[in-house]
Amino acid sequence: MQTEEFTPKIIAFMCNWCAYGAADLAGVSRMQYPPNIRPVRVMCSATVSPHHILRAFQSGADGVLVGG
Amino acid sequence: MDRIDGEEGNFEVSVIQHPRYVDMDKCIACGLCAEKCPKKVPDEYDEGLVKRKAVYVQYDQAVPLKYAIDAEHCIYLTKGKCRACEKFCPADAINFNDAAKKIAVNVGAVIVAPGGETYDPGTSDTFEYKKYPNIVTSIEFERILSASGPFGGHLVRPLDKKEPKKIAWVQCVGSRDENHCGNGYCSSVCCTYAVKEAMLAKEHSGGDLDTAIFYIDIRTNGKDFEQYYNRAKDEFNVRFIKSKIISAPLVKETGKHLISYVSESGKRINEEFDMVVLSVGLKATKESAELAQKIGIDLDKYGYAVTHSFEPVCTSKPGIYVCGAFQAPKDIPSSVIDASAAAGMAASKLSKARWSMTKTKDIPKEQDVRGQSPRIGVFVCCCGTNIAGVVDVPAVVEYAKGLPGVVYVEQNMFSCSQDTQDKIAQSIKEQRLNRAVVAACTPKTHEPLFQETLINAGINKYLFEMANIRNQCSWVHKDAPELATQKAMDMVEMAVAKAKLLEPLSDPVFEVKHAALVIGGGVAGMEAAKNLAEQGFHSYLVEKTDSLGGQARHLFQTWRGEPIQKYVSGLIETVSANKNIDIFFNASVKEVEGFVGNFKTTISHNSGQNSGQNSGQTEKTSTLEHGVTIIAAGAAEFESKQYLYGKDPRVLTGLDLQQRLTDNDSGLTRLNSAVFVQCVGSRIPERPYCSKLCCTQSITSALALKTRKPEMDVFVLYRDMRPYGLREDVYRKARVAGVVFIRFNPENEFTVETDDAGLLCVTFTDSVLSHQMRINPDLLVLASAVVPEKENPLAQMYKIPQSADGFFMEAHVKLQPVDCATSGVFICGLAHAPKPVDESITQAHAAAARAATVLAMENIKGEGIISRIDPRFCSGCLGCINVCPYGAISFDSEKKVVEVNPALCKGCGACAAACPSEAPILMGFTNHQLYAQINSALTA
Amino acid sequence: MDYKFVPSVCPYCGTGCGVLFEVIDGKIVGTLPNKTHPVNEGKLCIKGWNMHEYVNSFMRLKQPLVKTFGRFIKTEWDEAIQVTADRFKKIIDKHGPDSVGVLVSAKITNEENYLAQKFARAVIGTNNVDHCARL
Amino acid sequence: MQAQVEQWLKEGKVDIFIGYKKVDGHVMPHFFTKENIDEVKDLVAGQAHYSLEKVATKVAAEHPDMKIGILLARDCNQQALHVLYVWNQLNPNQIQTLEAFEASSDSEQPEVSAPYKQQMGLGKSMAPKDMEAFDHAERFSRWMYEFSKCLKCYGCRNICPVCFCKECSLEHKDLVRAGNLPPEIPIFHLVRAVHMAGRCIDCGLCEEACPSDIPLRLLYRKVDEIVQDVFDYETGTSPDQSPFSVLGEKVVLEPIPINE
Repeated sequence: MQTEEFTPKIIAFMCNWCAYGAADLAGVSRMQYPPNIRPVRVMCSATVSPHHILRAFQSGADGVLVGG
Repeated sequence: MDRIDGEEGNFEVSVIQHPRYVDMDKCIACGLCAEKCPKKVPDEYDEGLVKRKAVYVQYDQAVPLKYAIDAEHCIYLTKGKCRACEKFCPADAINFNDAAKKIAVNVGAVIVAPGGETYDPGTSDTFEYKKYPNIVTSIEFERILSASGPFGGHLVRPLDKKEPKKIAWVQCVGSRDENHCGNGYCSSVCCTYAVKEAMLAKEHSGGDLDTAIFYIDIRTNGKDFEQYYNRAKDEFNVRFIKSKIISAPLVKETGKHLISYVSESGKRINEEFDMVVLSVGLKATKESAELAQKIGIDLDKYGYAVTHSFEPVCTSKPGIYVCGAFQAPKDIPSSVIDASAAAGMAASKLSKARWSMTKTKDIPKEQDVRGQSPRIGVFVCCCGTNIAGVVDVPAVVEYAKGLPGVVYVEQNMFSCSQDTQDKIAQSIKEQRLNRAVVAACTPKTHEPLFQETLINAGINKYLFEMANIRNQCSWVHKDAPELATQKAMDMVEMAVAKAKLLEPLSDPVFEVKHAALVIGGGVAGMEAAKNLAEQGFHSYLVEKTDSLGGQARHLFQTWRGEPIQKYVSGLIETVSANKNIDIFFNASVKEVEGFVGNFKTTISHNSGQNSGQNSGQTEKTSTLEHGVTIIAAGAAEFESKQYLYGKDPRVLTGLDLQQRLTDNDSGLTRLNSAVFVQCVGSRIPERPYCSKLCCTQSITSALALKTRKPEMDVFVLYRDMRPYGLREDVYRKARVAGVVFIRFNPENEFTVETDDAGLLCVTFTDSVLSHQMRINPDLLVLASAVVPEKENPLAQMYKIPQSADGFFMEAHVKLQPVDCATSGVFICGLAHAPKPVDESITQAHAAAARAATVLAMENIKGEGIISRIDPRFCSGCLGCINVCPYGAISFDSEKKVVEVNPALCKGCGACAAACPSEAPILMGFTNHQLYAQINSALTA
Repeated sequence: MDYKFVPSVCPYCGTGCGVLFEVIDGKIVGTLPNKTHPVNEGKLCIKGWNMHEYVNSFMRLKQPLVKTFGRFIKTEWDEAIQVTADRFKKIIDKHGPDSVGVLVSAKITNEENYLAQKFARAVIGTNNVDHCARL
Repeated sequence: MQAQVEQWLKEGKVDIFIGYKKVDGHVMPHFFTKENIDEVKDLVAGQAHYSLEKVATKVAAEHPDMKIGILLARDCNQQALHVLYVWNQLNPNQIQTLEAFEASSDSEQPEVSAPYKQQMGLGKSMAPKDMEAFDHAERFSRWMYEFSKCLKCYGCRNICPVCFCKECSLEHKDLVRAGNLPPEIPIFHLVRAVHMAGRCIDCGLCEEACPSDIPLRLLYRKVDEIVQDVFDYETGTSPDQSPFSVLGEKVVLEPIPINE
């Protein structure tokens, strides 16, 4: 059996007012990071409920990041 | 600024706009120009620690994010050839023909805010800062700590990029120093920033870093700064060493620097540090001096704009106002307060011109798309090469075509350019699109622009979604174009999945009641009401006692020597006579309902309006309708139960003495000696804050005593003398006049007794000599704390939190220092934090200016992105009410369900997360939409 | 006031789980498993848990219907049985008894089920009998 | 006990008393009222395993002014009432409680687990700390095994004394899709576990009702323990605060690396 390198699929919930802006700034600063993250913009990290996190895992995510 | 003519109400100002050589409309900030520019220049933003190019943006967060060419260094502009940037610019934005433009404006008022600069320790280089890279200024150190700084936030010494183990901060470099630089003032900000830098450095280094701050006095007198200082001392083990340091010679072999100082126990100690940070002070700039000359305003001996304590933002020339570090050295919150105050002062003179230059825009009628099946248009942006250079844009376009609901896909070179905007609007109309997705940069900067395009195309602006394939894709995954393309496809798919479920939203509109309620009839409350009255707004001024004036009625002089009583009585007269101000005496707030623009406050008061004298009149309740509330509820002076206060007539508080000075009490000249004790009730465990104003007040009182009777012995016992900013001058004056300042150790015994002869007997330990000392003064003055009302019922009623000390909390300590978390409620004066009278006045004007931003509007437009409760699903468990930070949710006990007040909801969605039944729906970010996004992110 | 708990047996399948109906104001508002019932020992399946729903369902048939010209018309039991018997007779006469099948529901009792299979074999004359609990 | 209830009903202190009565050999919940006051002599406590509190919420929903008496036969009854007060589902002024003589719970007695279960799944008697003996992969596979047995009967929810939502997330089609059996593992049980945090009073009714013997108490004990650690909130001990009103000083959830 061949083993492939494990690249986790990550869903990132990011607060519009901080983490999302920070991710933008990382872009402006041309910081480089692996492309296996899928950002979901939310208005506040408080709106991220356990349901969203469970749904993400259920849909096949390997990791969930909540930035806020 | 070229020149200024005219007078208050009618200035002709001529401004020169220097050429930028980059067309702001065309530049897309892709950075290609800077990449290709061959000229390297030391980066001013990073304090020269790294290089930038001759074409550059000043810093990453710059707004607008557009490049500019530095004409001084550009090879083409200096030597006549190169033009590399022009060749490579994909947007054709470089314009070497750009020339200086003269712009003439006609204005009624001018606000000068040129700021200041930090002192350059290289000018009189006792520290040999220029020579040694490991001696840095505090600003350089800030950049070293910053994640976007020269070392990526990694704390290393500039010399060898090794992690330092010991760092020393040297305070008062370029401040409180008349010898080297003539800056006799205190720069106000350096103590707190040094504390912050030491704590941050410790956090960055992971704990084993030794930090020492060498200081003369620690002046952490801003709001909550003292507690911050305590944390640094007690939790972070930052060492604070009282010692004036004048040099830090290099120890040759190690690259370390030697600092020698005298310890508390009187020993000389030599200590080596890996890095020395010079806490450089602030100063006025040469440019601001030139500006002042052109404008014709007076400067003081340090180059700061001359102002008056009772009109702290007015310059010597009517109609010209000043704010920020050009008025005096100051920190961010003070500058922001100043700025609002200057705007408020200017607005009070220009109220007639309000709305006179506004234009209205024609908006096409919005189509109703509800019930239609989604017809989504996807517009994929290349952003020149910014996106297309990494992401395979045509592949993304093809992919988008196959997504469910998508009926139209377009590829654009620059989606944000005006012609593309028109094209998008055209496509929306032609293709009868009812949802739009733009895959480009970030919604943080560009969502409003594209929403405008939707409005112009006649569809609701909330039927729009962005896929951030630049900032969060192409720019950060340069080395993995295939995976970046895959990510861009996923992001577009996510946006489409959400767009499919978007519904049109409307921004709620609320009418505004054009009146303000000002709570507190002290200086802050009166100034705020007066400013609003001058702006043409009605105020209800609510005072709990039977007369106006508050604490200021006891005050004698400002530190500048201006008589306070004359000012206060003048202000009372003006306010009482103003028809725009209704005053209620013996009044208290009973009940509050409503929200910004529409408050309804019930107060009880005595029936005689505008006449405090007849307090025998019957009590009445009135309900006032108002659009904003300004809280200026003040604070009281601490009444000590110790030190014979109230038991011996020779023991007074700071205010008691000020009152006697005001009354010109002849008894004062009969005294032979006086002792002032600082920090009575402040900076102690139960009241950890610094009361800020008492040091300066004691100095002015001491000086007043000395002036009346020069042979009087006057002692001030202090822990740290804190006459910050320009007040340092009066401190120096007091010492010259012979006032004796003694630093005492508060941890050792401090007692006040009467001895057998009936003499007052003050015993304390001198912290320099470590000796117990005793004075028998004729007068003992307790510089007592400023104490706010804890658990003030206003906090509950207006839903504004109080700090542990009882001061009302602002929405943001630095950026919104007069706004409260509850919209439409503003705060000023002592209720916010201890502060002297000039700062209370400034904050009052700032609060009035902020309040006027609401009052000036016919109605307020709310946000469409707010929470709604589906009553069918609500079980009435009240969980959401507990988690709502804005108090926007209430329980309808009839229907047994909760409701959201759209005026108070800020759309954070905390309720939606807390509800087990998912009854709250955050419009524009519904669970349904988020689940769709999550699913589509992971299906590929 | 009519509040009571009514013990009963689940009618769905042949297991015979013990249930309790919660009756408030004369209406069944909930079903609970009988904790001490020897068959189910306090457990139920999803159908059992939701029995009260069909009792109160607006879709529940409370009267016999006869299909005439493609439409169901409300009728009385006598007529309904008469019509059914006539049609069965016609079909059996024409196609024989094996052209009829009997499907029996778990919602009726064991005894009724017994009668139903007796009816199929003895009256109609076919072995085409089946039941949803024939697991 | 009987005398007290009789007196309450006569005096009008309660309009209705919810207790137990033996019918055909089964102890089952029963409503005692003034009209049928002679039945009060049949009032029993015994080994009663029904949620009278949940019954009370249904009565209260129909009659918000009715004074309701409840028999507290197990210690978790009072805790369940607290939770329902906290979440505004019952009005404490409306409720009178009467403690039965045997206050202690007999549901605490664990049932014997078969060796097969011990090996493959989670023994019913296990405490959260026992689980920590296993590594993460082991715990994960054991839980997935347990969840895979779910018949989606909703019995755990239906019987739960503190489940009161009008609209249940477990029927939310974006979270738990209709039709799938077993429900998509593990979302059904984890959604429910999340909702039990700060609500579960460990009465054990869910586990009793589960036809698949999923060790639900263990799951909910764990989430309640987290709530207690982080917020210092003990579920069911006080009628006047919800975990949402308890703000921790600083919440630090230690990240745990996934075992290879």
